Amino acid sequence: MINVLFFAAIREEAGVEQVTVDKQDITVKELKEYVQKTYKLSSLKQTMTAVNEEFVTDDETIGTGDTVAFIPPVSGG
Amino acid sequence: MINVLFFAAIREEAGVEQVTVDKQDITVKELKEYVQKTYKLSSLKQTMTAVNEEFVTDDETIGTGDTVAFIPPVSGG
Amino acid sequence: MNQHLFEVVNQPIAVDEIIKKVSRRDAGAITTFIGTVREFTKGKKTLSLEYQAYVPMAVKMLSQIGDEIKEKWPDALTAITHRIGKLDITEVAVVIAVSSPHRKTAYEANEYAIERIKQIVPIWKKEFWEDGTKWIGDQLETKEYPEGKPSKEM
Amino acid sequence: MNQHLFEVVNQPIAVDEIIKKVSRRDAGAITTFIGTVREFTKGKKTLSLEYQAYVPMAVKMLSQIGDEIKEKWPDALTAITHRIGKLDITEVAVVIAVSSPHRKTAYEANEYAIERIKQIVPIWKKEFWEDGTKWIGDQLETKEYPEGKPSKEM
Repeated sequence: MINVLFFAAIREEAGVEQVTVDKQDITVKELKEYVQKTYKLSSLKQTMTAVNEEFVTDDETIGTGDTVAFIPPVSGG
Repeated sequence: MINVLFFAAIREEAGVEQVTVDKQDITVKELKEYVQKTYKLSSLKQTMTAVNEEFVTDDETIGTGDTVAFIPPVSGG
Repeated sequence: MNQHLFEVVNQPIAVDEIIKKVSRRDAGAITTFIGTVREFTKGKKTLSLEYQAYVPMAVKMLSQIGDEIKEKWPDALTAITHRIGKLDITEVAVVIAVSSPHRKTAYEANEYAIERIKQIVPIWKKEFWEDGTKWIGDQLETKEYPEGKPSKEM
Repeated sequence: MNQHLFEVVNQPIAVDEIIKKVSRRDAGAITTFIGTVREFTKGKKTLSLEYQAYVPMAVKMLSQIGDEIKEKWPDALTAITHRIGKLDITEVAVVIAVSSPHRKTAYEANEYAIERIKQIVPIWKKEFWEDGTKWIGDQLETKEYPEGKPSKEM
């Protein structure tokens, strides 16, 4: 089980803040593809990813129990 | 009559904040020499001069009624 | 202590409180950056803003920025508070305070902090205009991308 | 208006008040510089400070710095208050606040202001140590001398 968090425009597109995906040992890239298809998101290309609050690359493998956040380009400050 | 103002270390050396000098149409350089001798000041070389609150050079001529301030290197901020 | 120096809050920020956090006997200079909600951006009128954050990670990243500053300018002390939620024009969105013995460091470290916030801290703003709304993406005013994560997308 | 933006006072400075003076709807960035009394300077312990000013000229020069900033950065708005009299360690001696639509200007103009204060504003500080006192002269941290009066003595 992977805990997935959405923010900003992606959250509005997905219509939910958080989902649980029944997968494990997949890469960020694979999860992105799965989530994009499942929630009909326009694109996750510009989107960075954090696993357990740390930025990771698309090659990172996600384990069960991990929290994955998709981070669109930030605009704080 | 020229109104002369002293500040900081010069004020302490002179022992007064302000004096009236009975001169006119003299240059800043001449006034400096006069004041230095009269009040036994160690040096006015590092000292800038303002006439009526405007910085001037040592060549500036001072008229009667002018207010002259000797401005040692500043240390505000 | 870091928890206290770096915060994400949903209430108005008292600038004085942030300044107090970095005030100390061996600092002669304190700089602050106060980011406020501006009415016009590129000619377009903003009615209000909403900030959203991935709060625990945002606090962590603010704290990381503090660590980066400590490494680059060992005698600087930094505090950052970012507000989230709905904000009106002129309201304060972020306050960065940096103290140091000498002023040069206080300016440089402060500017470094705001640049890094706009790169790595998961906070987003949504603009509300008369004719719509939008979540804003990358608003970096600089073109170059300093080293450090994240690497390319921004 | 300039009278209000540039002041020399003999009471504690409320930083918030200075920030308010430059806060406006078209400014997204406000920077402040807060100069405080530092305990140690070059290893020597300061007990307290006294600032003295040629008040009317100091206000005029602060206002001139505001004009210089306006010329260099037309969309910046500056307010400066300098305190005089006896100050204890950590007390605030000067506050510079600059607002502008974009942050780069707010940082640059603010730093310009403190550099110019240390060049042209007739204010002096006297340090009180355990073993004596001294009126301090030129304390410019930079070596170069930007153009403008005064020319050579500092």
